[in-house]
Amino acid sequence: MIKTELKSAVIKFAGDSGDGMQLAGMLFTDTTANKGNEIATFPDFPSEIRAPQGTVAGVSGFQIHFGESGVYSPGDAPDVLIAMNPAALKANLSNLKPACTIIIDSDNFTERAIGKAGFSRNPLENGILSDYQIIEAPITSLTKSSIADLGLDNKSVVRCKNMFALGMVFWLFNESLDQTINFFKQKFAKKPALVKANIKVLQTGFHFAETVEAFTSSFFVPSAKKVAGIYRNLTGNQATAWGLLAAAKKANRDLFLGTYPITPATDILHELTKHKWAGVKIFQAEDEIAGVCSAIGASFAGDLAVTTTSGPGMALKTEAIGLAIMTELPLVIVNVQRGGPSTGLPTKTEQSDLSQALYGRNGDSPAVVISASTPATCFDWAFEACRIAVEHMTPVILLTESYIANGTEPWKIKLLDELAEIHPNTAESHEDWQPYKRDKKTLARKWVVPGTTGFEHRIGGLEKEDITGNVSYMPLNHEKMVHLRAEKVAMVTNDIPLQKVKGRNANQLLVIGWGGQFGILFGAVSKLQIEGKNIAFTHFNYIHPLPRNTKKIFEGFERIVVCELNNGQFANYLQAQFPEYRFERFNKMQGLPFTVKELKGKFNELLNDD
Amino acid sequence: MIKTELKSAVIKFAGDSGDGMQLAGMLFTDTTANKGNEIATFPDFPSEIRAPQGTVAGVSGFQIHFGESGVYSPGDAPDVLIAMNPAALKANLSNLKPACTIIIDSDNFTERAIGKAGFSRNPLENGILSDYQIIEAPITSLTKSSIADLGLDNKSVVRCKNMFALGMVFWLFNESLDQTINFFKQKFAKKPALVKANIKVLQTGFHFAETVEAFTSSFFVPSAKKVAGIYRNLTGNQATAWGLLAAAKKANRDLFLGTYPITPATDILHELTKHKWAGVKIFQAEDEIAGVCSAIGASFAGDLAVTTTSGPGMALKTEAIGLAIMTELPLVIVNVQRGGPSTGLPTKTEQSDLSQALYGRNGDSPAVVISASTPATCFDWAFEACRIAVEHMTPVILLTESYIANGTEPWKIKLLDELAEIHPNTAESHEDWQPYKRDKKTLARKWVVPGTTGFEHRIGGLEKEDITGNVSYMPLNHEKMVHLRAEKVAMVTNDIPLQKVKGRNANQLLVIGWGGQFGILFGAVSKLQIEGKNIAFTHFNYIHPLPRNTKKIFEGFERIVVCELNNGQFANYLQAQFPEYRFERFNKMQGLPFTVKELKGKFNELLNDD
Amino acid sequence: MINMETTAVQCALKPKEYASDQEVKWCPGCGDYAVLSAVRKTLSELNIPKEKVAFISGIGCSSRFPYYMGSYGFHTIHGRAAGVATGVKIANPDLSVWIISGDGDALAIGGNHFIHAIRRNINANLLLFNNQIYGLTKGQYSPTSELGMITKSSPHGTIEEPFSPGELAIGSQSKFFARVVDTDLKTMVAVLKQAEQHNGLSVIEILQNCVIFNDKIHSAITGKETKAENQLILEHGKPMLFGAEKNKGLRLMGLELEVVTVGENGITEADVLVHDAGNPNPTLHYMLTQLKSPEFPVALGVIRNIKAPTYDQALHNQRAEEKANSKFHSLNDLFLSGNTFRVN
Amino acid sequence: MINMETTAVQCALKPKEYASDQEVKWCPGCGDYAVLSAVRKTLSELNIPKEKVAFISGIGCSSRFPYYMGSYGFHTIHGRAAGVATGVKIANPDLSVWIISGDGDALAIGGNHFIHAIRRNINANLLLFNNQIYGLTKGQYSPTSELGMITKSSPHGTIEEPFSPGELAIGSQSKFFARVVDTDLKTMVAVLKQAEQHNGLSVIEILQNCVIFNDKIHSAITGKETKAENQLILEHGKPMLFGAEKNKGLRLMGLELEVVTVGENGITEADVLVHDAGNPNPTLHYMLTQLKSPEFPVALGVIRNIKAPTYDQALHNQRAEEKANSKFHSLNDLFLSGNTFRVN
Ligand SMILES: Cc1ncc(C[n+]2csc(CCOP(=O)(O)OP(=O)(O)O)c2C)c(N)n1
Ligand SMILES: Cc1ncc(C[n+]2csc(CCOP(=O)(O)OP(=O)(O)O)c2C)c(N)n1
Ligand code: SF4
Ligand code: SF4
Ligand SMILES: [Mg+2]
Ligand SMILES: [Mg+2]
Repeated sequence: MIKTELKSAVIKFAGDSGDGMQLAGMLFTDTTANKGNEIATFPDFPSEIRAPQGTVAGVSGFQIHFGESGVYSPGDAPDVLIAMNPAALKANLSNLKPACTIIIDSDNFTERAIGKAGFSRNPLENGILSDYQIIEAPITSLTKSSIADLGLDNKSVVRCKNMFALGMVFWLFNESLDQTINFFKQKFAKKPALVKANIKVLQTGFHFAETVEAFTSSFFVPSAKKVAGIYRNLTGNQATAWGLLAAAKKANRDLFLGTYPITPATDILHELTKHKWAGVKIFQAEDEIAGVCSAIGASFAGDLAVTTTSGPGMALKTEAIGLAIMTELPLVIVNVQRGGPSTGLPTKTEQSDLSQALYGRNGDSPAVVISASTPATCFDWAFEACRIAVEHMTPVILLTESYIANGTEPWKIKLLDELAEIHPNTAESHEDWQPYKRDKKTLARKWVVPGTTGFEHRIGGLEKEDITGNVSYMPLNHEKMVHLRAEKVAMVTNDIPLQKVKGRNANQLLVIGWGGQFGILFGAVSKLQIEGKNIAFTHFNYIHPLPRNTKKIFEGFERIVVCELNNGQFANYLQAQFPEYRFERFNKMQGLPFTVKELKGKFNELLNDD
Repeated sequence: MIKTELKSAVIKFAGDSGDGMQLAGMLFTDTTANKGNEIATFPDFPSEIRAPQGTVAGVSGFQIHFGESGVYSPGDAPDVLIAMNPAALKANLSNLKPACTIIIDSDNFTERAIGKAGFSRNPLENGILSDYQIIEAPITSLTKSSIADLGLDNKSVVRCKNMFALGMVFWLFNESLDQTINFFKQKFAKKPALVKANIKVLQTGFHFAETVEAFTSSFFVPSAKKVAGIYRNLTGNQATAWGLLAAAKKANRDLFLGTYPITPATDILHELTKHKWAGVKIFQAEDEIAGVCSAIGASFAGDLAVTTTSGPGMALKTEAIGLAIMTELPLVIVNVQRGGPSTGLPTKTEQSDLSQALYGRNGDSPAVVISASTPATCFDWAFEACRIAVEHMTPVILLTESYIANGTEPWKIKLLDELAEIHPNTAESHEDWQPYKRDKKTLARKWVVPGTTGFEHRIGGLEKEDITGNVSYMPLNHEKMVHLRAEKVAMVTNDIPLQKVKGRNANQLLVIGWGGQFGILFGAVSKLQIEGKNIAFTHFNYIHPLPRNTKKIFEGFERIVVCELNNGQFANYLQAQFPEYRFERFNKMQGLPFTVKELKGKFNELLNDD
Repeated sequence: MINMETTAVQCALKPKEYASDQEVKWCPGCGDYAVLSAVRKTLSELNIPKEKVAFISGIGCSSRFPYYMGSYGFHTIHGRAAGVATGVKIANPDLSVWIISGDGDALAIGGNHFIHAIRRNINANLLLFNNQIYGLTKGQYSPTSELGMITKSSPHGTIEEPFSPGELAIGSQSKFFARVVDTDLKTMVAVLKQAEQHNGLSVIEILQNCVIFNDKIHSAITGKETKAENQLILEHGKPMLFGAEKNKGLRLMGLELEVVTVGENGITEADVLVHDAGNPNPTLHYMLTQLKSPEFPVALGVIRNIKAPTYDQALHNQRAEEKANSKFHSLNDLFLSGNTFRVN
Repeated sequence: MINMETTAVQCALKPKEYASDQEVKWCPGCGDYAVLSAVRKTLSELNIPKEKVAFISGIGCSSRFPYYMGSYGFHTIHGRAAGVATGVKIANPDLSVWIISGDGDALAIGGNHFIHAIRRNINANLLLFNNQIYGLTKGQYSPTSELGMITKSSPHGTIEEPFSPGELAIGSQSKFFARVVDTDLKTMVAVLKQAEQHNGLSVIEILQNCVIFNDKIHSAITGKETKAENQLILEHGKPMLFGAEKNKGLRLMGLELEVVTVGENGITEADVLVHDAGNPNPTLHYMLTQLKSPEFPVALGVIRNIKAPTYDQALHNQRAEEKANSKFHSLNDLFLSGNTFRVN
């Protein structure tokens, strides 16, 4: 029996929406992350609550990439696929690595199920799988028989079959069952029969894999060499929520969330609402407009105010964001992007709300726009959004995306002491105070907490007179204020780090990315750099304003390509500002992240194309 | 007595909000337009319903530029100012031509009024007016005494004083009183005392001017040499309304307007709602969202559907416009721009909603964007918006602006026979029909009228499958549809005229304008061309897509400057598409149109700056 | 426009012939299926050709409804179905327009359009699928969720009093309000027929079960054992009787309703209120919408149904009148009217 | 937080000391002036320091109100005052929050926030300036304009039935609803005091005259000659009497109200209803809001005023409870909880 060591591996659990694939995937993730691996995950499920059983549309998948190093993305294609039924097999057939391993629940390959999945003949028999390592296991029936004696109802019994598959996978990768066993002990503490059943099935799967000797080899993935510290897994949405909590604490303000549920942003609400103990004020509004307006009210009243949404909800908030711009109040707007336009593809990923974030308001209305790179760093970017908002007195739009919002990554826990202080631009002295008097360095006006004597003032959406903040219709004042609002936002550039490049010596191709595609882009470029290609990479998290050295970075490259999950929005934005350079585009609009393979293909093409 | 002939002249009536300046201005406009002059007007009034009497903030002004030729704008500064009180004088002092004539109602220059206007001393006495021709007339008291015998109440008597001023101005320009007299006869047909009073005061003013010999000269402005035909005056909003009426007629569809009042767009509603006789269906909705949604519903149901608004209302409509883009329904969205951001400057003009029109939606969501140039041509552009919408099955955003929406211009009446037919892309044959099957030339899908048998189908905001229009989450289909939607809009370029340039042989400076600043830009460039400057001008009405020859136009110029009433939005848009050229910017954000003077100054600077 | 009467005979369809070719994707056991059946049955029994019907929905599980009907359909955006439907009806008054909306869609984000559509009395049927939860977004509380309810967005219980859709509708000047349960197909069809035949906005609240995120929330009312005691099925002109033996009834005492038992304490059927859905005075209808179990049975059936002008009809009347009285007969007349001048 | 009681004495202000330095810009004769006086008087009489008050308005003539008060103020965007105010009150519960809104602002574009703020019972005062017209945009009909009214946007008369703000509020579960006229400063101040002292959302409909675009629309109710017959000024615990001689009253007959004259046809004061603003049963309040002249006097004063938990209080209670019971005491506890692992 061979035990192959792998630097990293990709596993995909796929089955019906009801088959518990998300749980199996998460439990595997926990074990491997706990062991100290780098990980990246990609849950992918139908937008219907219960899509039709047994069909391709109803397949729910969870892909995990784990390893010692080089895990920048959930991986292009799995090394091991678990297909609980024919539809799950069908859905993944077009995207498999050559000679990969496929574990199949043979109980579910009935004629009916095969037909429903859209196969004309039994794929286990017609030879189309001959290039792969097929492991057929009667998962459903073995699950049933292994716990027949526990007296559970049939539904509960069948629900355990994901643990059988998980057990097999654990064996295959020489991972321990301990953590999963502990999970069930805690989760079902009050239902011992369920604990027993799940553990039993898990072990049965593990032992089955060992005994049947169907696998010609097993694998071993060594732990990553990570920075020392305490880690935990976080999804992007969780990390965003925690980053907001931490920022409020460090700014010494209460956190206020005014929001309306929308996929894929709702989990931020779900997470924050659990933490009322930490003082968060949660307002689930009647719609997005009330959500953002309540946040603006809370900001006026002195809280660190946040609103969360996705594209269609963002559209509804734009009028109110204009009000926050005119009144120069701090406000954090998180847009977890999904596929558009309109209702579009609610559960799929995309980066197509960038133009909306930059320009989607009436009048000249500049706001700060930043974006997050990976699930765990959503923590830092949410924190940074809050910092900029309260220190610079401006709305800040934070763009994340479905892909990282739902994906998981180990987060090196940051305790409060390790986080920088945030200094809200609070009015402290009456002397010389005026509602629209500005800090010289940042051009930020002062933040006043209503209720305090001597700072009474009125603000609103009509044009403000410089300094006094009174309503003013005077022509030159308006022009001045348009400039001041623009400059205030532009000056944030002095308060953010310089833009970095990976591949300082390259001069042939510069790859530009932004937002949540960081991992995959980084991975693809790294591979080409190792192959000796003349290629560099720069990734933008600060979108508006751009870091002050941005222009310098573009200098000297023969070609520059902007890679994004939309029809060229960031490229347009850069092109308008840097006409000296030509920004080529690599766009993908499939509701899916890039794959390393297609990126490498594109970059090689650009490199050879001279 | 000298009678000077002028090619054109600028007159400004200024007084308190209650002084009837708008009426006086409009009556003068009617007379001179009727005589066959070119005209351009600029009403400018406070945004309060009744601003505080006697203060500068409460001044209401109406400027009219009329002449034989060269009237491209309401003029930079008046040749004749009528100042009914000290505040009106104060408000205009900084913007007067040297040696211009100022008619003053001396009755109102009391100490109190002078103080209220913000003068420290009496301006009639302290010498600050010594450079001007001051005509002091006791307008209020002469008005009173002239009609003391008619038995009117004091309020009605005082209200007539605008006619005294108007009478004087008519004398000064050797214009006839006939048309104004007729106006009152019709307007107050049922109140003969008011007819008498107004006519009497008008004539008294006229005779006063003749008798007092205060004027050292009078003027004569010959009629314009216009294209022969029947003309009438229209404001931009009226012209927009009529263009929509005409388009519906030529497209053989009912016109549906779903809207919510907002300054300065409401007059389109006011106008259209008068014409229910013509079959218009008017729905004053509960808010902007219901306004645009009802229009989308009406479009789905087969009407030519329109929604009208201004910036803040536009912000609220963006989510629904995305729905119209996804469902590929015809829809005309008129945005009469005002000063922004937020509530901004509701009664002032600006062009700052361009970025919002282009990009203000979630996802990649292309729409056609066009703009109108002058009050009267709003008719043509509204008509064109409808044509493109129904022939190309797309939302079309028509940008006009406060300045032309409220301004007046003689319109050469177009009878229905003179207008082109509009051919909606209606589904006619069942054969081969599918909801998302497209016309090869335009990529437009077919428009179906619900109620007709055999075309039953369902549409919605989720991504559509190519051809069938069924819901589809498939990756490649989405990418294809993103491209198809973009291409469909891009292909409108094949169906619009080529972009024109004024000044074919120039190669030093190209001036670019768009929207309602046409007249002033054209005027300024013309003057410089006459002076022999190497300057050319091109004005964009089609913004997205641009005319197919756009790039060619930019070729060969040393410098290109984009002039717009915002912080550089059109310049950014062009720069992103044409990195080969450098677009310099001349931006004004004062809630006011450009003036010929400042444009000439800027262009001369650019011309000499090499 | 096609005359409905002449085409009615030739296109009489069976309920299932109103289906589209799309697979129905609600969860097995979802209450929405019952409504789909009831609507198909209603259209069939009223013999309405499928091309004469438009289903306009917002966003939510329930709002997928239009895809499952072979009629014209528009799955719009969240909360705006009533707005879109208003345009559809004004533009195309011959259509039978059905607005499909959830409790979140109609009463959270769509609350404004809901109350205004009712006030204007646009001629359409509004089906309000009230499962007291946001289904599609996987289980947050809605404006109809009971106070204290634990959901994904209220792990410590909600702190807001819910709307009662009936009270809100009547407060918005509703002319037709009905309530049905998803388990009673017969009553649903009967009510839907009256709704379709009513001129004006007919609001039908459907107590609908969401098996996944809010299972059994209506079970006190719909449960086999409890329903007889908890359902008061109103019929116009009939006494308000309920209970397994149909011997319980409602009586008015001052401004309070009271449950009485016929045959007990000298109560006779004459003491029991008789339902008058057509009474313009909304007071009793308003009181009926408020009844809550267990103290009272829940009022079902058509609670209010009164005649009033519809917005769309008034709009078309006004157009016709203006046309008849106008001094203009063509746009040319308008263009040439008033102050024109000739340049030669 | 500053203790209001201790500061109250030192900052007792006269009404005019609540003014800001901005010139008031409403039209001469506008009804809004009266409300401004009444609010200043109310704050003064209740001795509320001006820095403890926030005025949150939408857009409209009336919404300029905050500029004229020397307190904290926010002139927001059209229709959203209630949304913004909700955030203000939650964030800063010590503030006395006043929502200022017109009939267009609150009931057209802001209708959704209006009904939800009422339902949630956020502790604030909502002043609804009802002039039955859009003033600021120069005279289009609003959702409270009478059917058939001629305005700039309805030259042939409107075709929609108006909302009755009281009915809509009660249909939205209102706990405090009052109505006043702009001509009666005394009642207005009395009502505003009760509103401020009520815990929860107090809705005060002000029948306000717009001299420019809708002059005298309330004159039947406010006119010197007619007001005695047309105003029923309700006081809690007092009989519902009105008329120049205070001898007319309201009586309940079944579910209808009826005007009677004390001393005629054997009617005594005992037959006349006694106002109970605190009755949780909303039926009579609902009926009172509907009274219209000339058949009935219009009900003024505090129509409904009942105790109920407020949203903001419940929210803060829940936070306190969670804090007290939490296993976490710092974010560090949270970050380190559950499945963590150490890398060395
Ligand atoms: C503008 C916008 N906001 C939010 C959403 C997310 N969303 C979709 S459906 C829904 C609520 C669904 O609840 P309900 O209307 O009760 O329908 P159900 O699913 O329960 O039938 C929400 C919040 C959206 N699609 N668009
Ligand atoms: C989003 C938006 N839509 C429309 C408007 C235009 N608008 C301003 S106030 C108003 C209505 C005012 O009426 P009301 O609320 O009754 O206040 P009033 O002026 O009568 O006091 C409208 C339509 C706006 N400012 N913003
Ligand atoms: S989630 Fe609930 S409402 Fe949605 S389809 Fe499933 S059962 Fe029905
Ligand atoms: S227009 Fe009417 S509401 Fe507005 S300030 Fe003038 S009188 Fe008051
Ligand atoms: Mg629901
Ligand atoms: Mg109003």
